[in-house]
Amino acid sequence: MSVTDLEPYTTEDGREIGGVVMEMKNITLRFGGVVAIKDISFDIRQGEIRAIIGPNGAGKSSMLNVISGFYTPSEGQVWYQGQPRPAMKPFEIARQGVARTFQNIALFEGMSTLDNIMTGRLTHMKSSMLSQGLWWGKAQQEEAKHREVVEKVIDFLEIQNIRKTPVGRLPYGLKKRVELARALAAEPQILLLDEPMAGMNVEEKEDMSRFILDVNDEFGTTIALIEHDMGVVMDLSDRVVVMDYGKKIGDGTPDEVRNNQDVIDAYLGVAN
Amino acid sequence: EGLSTPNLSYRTGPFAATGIPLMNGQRDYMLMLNARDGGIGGVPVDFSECETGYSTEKGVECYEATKGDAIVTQPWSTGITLQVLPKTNVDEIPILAPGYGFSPMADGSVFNWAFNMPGSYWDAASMILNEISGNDLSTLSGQKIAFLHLDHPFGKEPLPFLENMAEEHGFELLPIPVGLKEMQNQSAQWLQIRRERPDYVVMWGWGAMNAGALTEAVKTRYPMDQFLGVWWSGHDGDMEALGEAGTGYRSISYSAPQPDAQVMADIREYVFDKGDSLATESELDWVFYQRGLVISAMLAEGIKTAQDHFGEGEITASQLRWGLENINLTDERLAEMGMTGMVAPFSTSCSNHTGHAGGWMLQWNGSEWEVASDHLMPDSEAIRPLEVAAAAEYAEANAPWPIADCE
Amino acid sequence: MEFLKKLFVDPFVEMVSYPDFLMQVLWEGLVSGVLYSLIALGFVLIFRSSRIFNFAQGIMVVFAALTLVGFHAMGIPAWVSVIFTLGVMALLAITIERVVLRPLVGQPDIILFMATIGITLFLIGGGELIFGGETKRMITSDLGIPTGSVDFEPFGGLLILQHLDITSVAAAVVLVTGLLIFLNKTRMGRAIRALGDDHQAALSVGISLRTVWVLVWFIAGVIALMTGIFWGARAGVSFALEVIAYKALPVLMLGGLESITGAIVGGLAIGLLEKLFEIYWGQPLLGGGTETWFAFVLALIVLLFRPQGLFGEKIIERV
Amino acid sequence: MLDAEKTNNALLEVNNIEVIYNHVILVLKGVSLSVPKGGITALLGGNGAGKTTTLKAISNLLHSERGEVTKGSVSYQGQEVQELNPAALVKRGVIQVMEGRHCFEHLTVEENLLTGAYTRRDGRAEIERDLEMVYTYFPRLKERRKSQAGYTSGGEQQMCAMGRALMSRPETVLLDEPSMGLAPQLVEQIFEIVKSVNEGEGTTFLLAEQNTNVALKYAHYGYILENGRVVMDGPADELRENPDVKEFYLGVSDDGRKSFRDVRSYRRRKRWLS
Amino acid sequence: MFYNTAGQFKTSYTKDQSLFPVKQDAILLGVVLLCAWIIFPMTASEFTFKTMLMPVLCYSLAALGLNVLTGFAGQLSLGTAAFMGVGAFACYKLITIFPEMNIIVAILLSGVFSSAVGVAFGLPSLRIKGFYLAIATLAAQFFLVWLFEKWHWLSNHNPSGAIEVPNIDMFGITVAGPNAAPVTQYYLILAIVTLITIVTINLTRGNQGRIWKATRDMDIAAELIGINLLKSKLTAFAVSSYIVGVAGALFVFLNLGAAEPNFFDIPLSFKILFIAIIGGLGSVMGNFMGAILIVALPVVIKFLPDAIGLEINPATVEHLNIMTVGALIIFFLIIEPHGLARLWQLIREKLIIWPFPH
Ligand SMILES: Nc1ncnc2c1ncn2[C@@H]1O[C@H](COP(=O)(O)OP(=O)(O)OP(=O)(O)O)[C@@H](O)[C@H]1O
Ligand SMILES: Nc1ncnc2c1ncn2[C@@H]1O[C@H](COP(=O)(O)OP(=O)(O)OP(=O)(O)O)[C@@H](O)[C@H]1O
Ligand SMILES: [Mg+2]
Ligand SMILES: [Mg+2]
Repeated sequence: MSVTDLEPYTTEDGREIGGVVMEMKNITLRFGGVVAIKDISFDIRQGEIRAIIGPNGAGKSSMLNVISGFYTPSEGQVWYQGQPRPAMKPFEIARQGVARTFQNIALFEGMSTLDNIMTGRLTHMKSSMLSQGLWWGKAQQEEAKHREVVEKVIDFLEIQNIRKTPVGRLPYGLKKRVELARALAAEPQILLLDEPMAGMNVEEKEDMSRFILDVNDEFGTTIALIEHDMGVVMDLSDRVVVMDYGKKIGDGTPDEVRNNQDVIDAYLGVAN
Repeated sequence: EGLSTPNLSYRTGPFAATGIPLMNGQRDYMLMLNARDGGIGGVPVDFSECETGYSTEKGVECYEATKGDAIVTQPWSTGITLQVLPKTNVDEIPILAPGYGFSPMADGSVFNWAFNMPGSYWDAASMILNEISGNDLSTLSGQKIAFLHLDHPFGKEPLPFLENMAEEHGFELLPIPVGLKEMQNQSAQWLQIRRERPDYVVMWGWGAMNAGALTEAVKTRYPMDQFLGVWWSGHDGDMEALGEAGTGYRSISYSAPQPDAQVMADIREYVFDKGDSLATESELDWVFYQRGLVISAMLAEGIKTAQDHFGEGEITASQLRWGLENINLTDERLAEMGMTGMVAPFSTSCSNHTGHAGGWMLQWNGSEWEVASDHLMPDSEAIRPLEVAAAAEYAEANAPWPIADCE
Repeated sequence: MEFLKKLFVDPFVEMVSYPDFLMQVLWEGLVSGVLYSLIALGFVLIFRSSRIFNFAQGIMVVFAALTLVGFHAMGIPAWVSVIFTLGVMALLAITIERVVLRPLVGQPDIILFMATIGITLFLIGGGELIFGGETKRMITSDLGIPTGSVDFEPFGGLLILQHLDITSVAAAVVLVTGLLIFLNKTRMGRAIRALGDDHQAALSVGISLRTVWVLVWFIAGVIALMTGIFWGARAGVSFALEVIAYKALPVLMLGGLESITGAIVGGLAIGLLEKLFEIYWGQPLLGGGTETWFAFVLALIVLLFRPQGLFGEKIIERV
Repeated sequence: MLDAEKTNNALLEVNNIEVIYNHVILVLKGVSLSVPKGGITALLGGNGAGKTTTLKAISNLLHSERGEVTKGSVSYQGQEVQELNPAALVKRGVIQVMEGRHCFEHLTVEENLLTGAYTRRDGRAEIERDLEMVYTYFPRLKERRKSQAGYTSGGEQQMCAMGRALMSRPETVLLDEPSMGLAPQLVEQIFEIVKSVNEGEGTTFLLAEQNTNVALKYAHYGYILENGRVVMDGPADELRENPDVKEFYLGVSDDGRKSFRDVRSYRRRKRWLS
Repeated sequence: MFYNTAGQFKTSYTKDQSLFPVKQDAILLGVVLLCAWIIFPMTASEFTFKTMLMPVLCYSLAALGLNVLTGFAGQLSLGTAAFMGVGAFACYKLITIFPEMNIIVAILLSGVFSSAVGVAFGLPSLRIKGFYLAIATLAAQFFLVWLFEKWHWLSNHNPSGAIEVPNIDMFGITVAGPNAAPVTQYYLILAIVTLITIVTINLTRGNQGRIWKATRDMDIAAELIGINLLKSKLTAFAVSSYIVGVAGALFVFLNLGAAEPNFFDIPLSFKILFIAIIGGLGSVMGNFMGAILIVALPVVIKFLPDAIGLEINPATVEHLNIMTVGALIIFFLIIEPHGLARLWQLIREKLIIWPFPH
């Protein structure tokens, strides 16, 4: 199989990989003098786990920010579901089914775990302010209905016992998990994960891997993932993009990337 | 336990500087009566203060807190007066606002419970106009008078009257408001004065505004003898800070300091020398301190009138109302009180709650105030119709409003 | 049409016709601007070192001035009183650090802001209790500050410059220069800026919050004293002075909360523009009194284009 | 080697401390550590085990998080230090690199580094020299020295925080999760730096780490924390060989490293305590 | 062990989401409501009504409004008083233009005006943040008070510039103006405050509340998970100014009876901010506790020396009072920066685990 071959296929462990859902076309991103991303193109296919790796400061997070609309590329365009995506506010992009987690945890510290995850549902909630104010009819039903979805996510991520804890008090690793839960609660088409396993020990990484795989498997969610743990990246992802100094230096299956000399020089080092 | 005459004082806040000597004067007079005569008509006066800081909200607190057994309320701010005014009708308690408050309160048939003797703001404005025109308002025609005032109910109070006069006598009135936050930085106002070159500047200032205006006037080189103020703009403290530079500035006053009056000797003997006063030695001769004495003296006179009429010592609020409405402060009576020349004689009646005693022009001579005019009187003919009209309007807006029949 | 003419033509005609008056307006604006800047400087310094929006700066001005006058009234020579007052301001700084700031390290901005309002109330109450509410005269001549004025007659008109105002402008220039050198050229200056970014991290590298804060609040006290002397000389010393603190707020916003330059440029700009606006537009067209809000609206408009003010640090937004 | 000296040559000693946040949340339930001079000691443990809290308790930074040490004591060079303020501790040579970088956003990278030298009094030249040293350790920082730290990438910020701590010429460094968010070769690099600073300058390190693999590779001695208690400790190489540690912290089972893909086929829960 | 939550299980999400999942809380609230609705009105004197009960309620409501904006949506506002002013002046105009209008309707309607003004001044909030945003609200504060002062139409050309409340009847009972009985006014205020409080609680615990809180806690993240920030902030401004406007109208019409433009100046804004912060940002009940502390306590302190026959110069009492309020603010911020509401929660948590220390 090669990267340019876009026919749908089934992976060894039986997951369906479809056509391209999102494509970056010649993305360049500048901040004043700093060029964070230089003319990068790659695609993400339906149902796959796509990893983005590269040394620190390579521009990975910036790329994720471009995808989720927080940064507008200086040049180039993002294509989504076969269409060039017009200039949009980040919240509109989120409503199109793109959910994400953040490198430096961005939870709503003043709320409980449950409420944080409930915010993930808000793109699906429709009751008017008036009915919410009266807590009557639709608002109340809706609240209960979405609570059910959220509880499923909570069960799935095994965080039942911290449901009502203010997230500010949670340890780092659990915060990451809550953040994932919030993104999952949105039932996204594409899930963007920025270093979901940073600051975790092996056991926790295993848990997190399991969640990612299950999400991808059970809901067919497409996942783009930034991670520095090569073990995780190589084991989980279907394809890997490698960035260095804002440029793309490699793209392919884990094996292809692992053996790419540029990648070894710039990032992996001899150890791997 | 005596005659409860609470005072809603302000010894704090941005207007404390001008408030304190007045409050001290009021307080000392009552203390003196208690010490010298055992009170009024043998009944001691229970003079208490409730601090408002010139805030209307706290004013209401104080009013509510003190009204219980009080026979009078002294709100001490035009804002508080406006707020309390309609309530006194219901609570049946006389409101005493000597020389402040709402000028139409003069119309006692509408404002049954309110008294603002010996003169209202409209009286003050009228006297100032009389003084600068040499008692012939037609000479003002074509002249320009700037009205520099605090942007607050107090400062705006004389506006209707002045506007009326301007129209009638053909002078140009230029109102210049000074916001509460600009009291100390009036350079914009004085630049305007410099630009407009008015023939006179009339000031309705209070607290820190007075000093600010006088300082700016000096800086702008505005001729001091064309600069006049209301009776609250003649504070010794402000003028002393200015010294020589303030020479020529005039302030209308319904009271005149008489350091040698008998009452002053009594104050010293019964209060000050005993260390019961909150005032300082030099303060005793100040215009404001002595005006404080006059204010309490008027109240005491009202009480006494009521006591004599009803034959009771411990009078009630409504009895005091009658007393305040029937004051007849003659020269003889003033002499008896040892206050000759401190206030002009006047009398009140059912329809006249102001008394319209008139006053004097005080002029700063560089180190102290001097009486610089004969006794002045307001132009009652011009004022009365305005009072009646404004009072009627007020009654209508606040219907149902009781109107007394004064005939 | 008529209105447009009043708006766009008449003011300028007037400016040109009476240039001496215009110059007087500009000078008055400049002088108030300098005083606004001084108060704003006190704010900026504290904000930089602690992200505390110190509302108490205004009352510190009053407090410093009252203390000075108070000492003098006790018969202490003017310059000795100044030194004593500085001592009191140092004591105040130490107390505030010990009692208020230390227990509140690391709390959200708004909490600290509130705490400074608490300090303000405490100082108002305490100050009136000690000094009484009467207006006091600033001991201008005892301090050797010249009074009187110089007159010019440009274009056949009249321009009056008060000696006092000239002195205050000069003193402000000296003070600001000193401050700029202190902040930019010294180790302490860097520590002050670091503290503003992250208390915890600053602690972890050994910057002593206590020392820095006491120092900074003391400097703010010195600035307050200077402001108090000059402003008090204009209008007397009383608690009514406190409201000038509000004037510093738009200055800060306009200039940027953490910039010394901003405080100065903002102060001067607001001083000049609000005076011009009031005299040439506000009084003829709007009934006057526009100075209460003009500065705020001006700052608001500028912020719409530069959300961090003219010279403020760019707000870093990253995820 | 070092482990034999451990008891009699402890530089930093933590005796049975208990930490409570917000007056109600008990986090450390009696933690004791002993950090030998000149060694690298690792503090291992899962999320929320209390590693960060332990480090903050040592450097007295708990206060501003509304936490307090309610029991036990911390002594450095034989003297109790709980009452010292953080600055005084830095002067004594204990500096902490906080979890989550905490760079001064609005200062440039170089200014950040210079703040590290705040407590030093040995003159500009020495500081310049150390600055160069930091730049040789982290060349990436040199490239970005003039940009505001807030705009540098996560890894760059981590380097900056490390470099800043080194600038104080510390005797003891408390390192909280230095590897978090770093690219693999950088992780190695940072630990290499730790090692060479340790060996070269004799600096003592106490590091809290999730990346057990690397941590045990470089540390001399390790403590494993769970749920606010020390559940195991020992020399690093012994810990490395412990089967439980292998399974739960190193991710290797008897049949070698297992793939992260396989984890979902089974669920495990085993704890020494809890 | 009376505060024991053990054994109180919920069997449905709806129940879990109900207002008082813990039984003891519901009982406590019941007691508070009983006091407010029955015990106080039966025992209070006119003084207590006029200077404590009614102001506390009005201030609580204003603080609640501010809390929606600052505590829930995270937008610092220093212009609360001006929005109260808009409410009060709007109500005055409504009442004088349509004398037939029911006063309750007028009060509730006047909130709509302040809401609109609030939204206008809220517009910059999308670009301007934190303390810088405070400038927008300060601009509102100073500009609006100036406008009240200059636009004489607002006060029906009253020479003093003040608005004065006429006697107003409702169903034959005088409810506003000098002739109204304090009890009647108290009940009216209480009813409106209770109603608005309930609606606000509902709003803030549901989806809208989460949107606001997300905006407050981290607006960038909020936008990235799909929140329309502009809409979120503007709804917060709208709801907040509505409540504040109603509070202003209530305060002036049913309690004060008259107000001059300067009443709505910045000290009032600060007072309300104190209440919201001391009570607890992001809490509904905190506003009431804060108001008791900031509004009622000073009144008590002020009249206490007199009541117990202590002769102290009233000016001194006032100075001490100001100092006390300042010190109290600092004190409460130090013991619990998140306010009385959080303090209460902590006590509750301690009670739950009582008698064990943790
Ligand atoms: N808003 C911004 N303004 C200026 N420069 C920026 C901005 N955002 C990112 N950069 C710069 O772009 C470069 C890439 O940053 P980015 O955060 O994308 O790196 P990364 O690949 O995610 O690194 P890491 O693995 O360390 O997180 C960095 O050098 C950073 O300084
Ligand atoms: N400020 C705080 N307030 C309340 N609880 C806290 C606070 N900080 C930490 N905790 C709690 O203390 C426990 C230990 O946290 P700590 O951060 O020390 O763990 P850690 O071992 O460093 O975890 P990680 O590896 O995730 O960083 C956690 O359960 C956390 O919930
Ligand atoms: Mg990144
Ligand atoms: Mg940690």
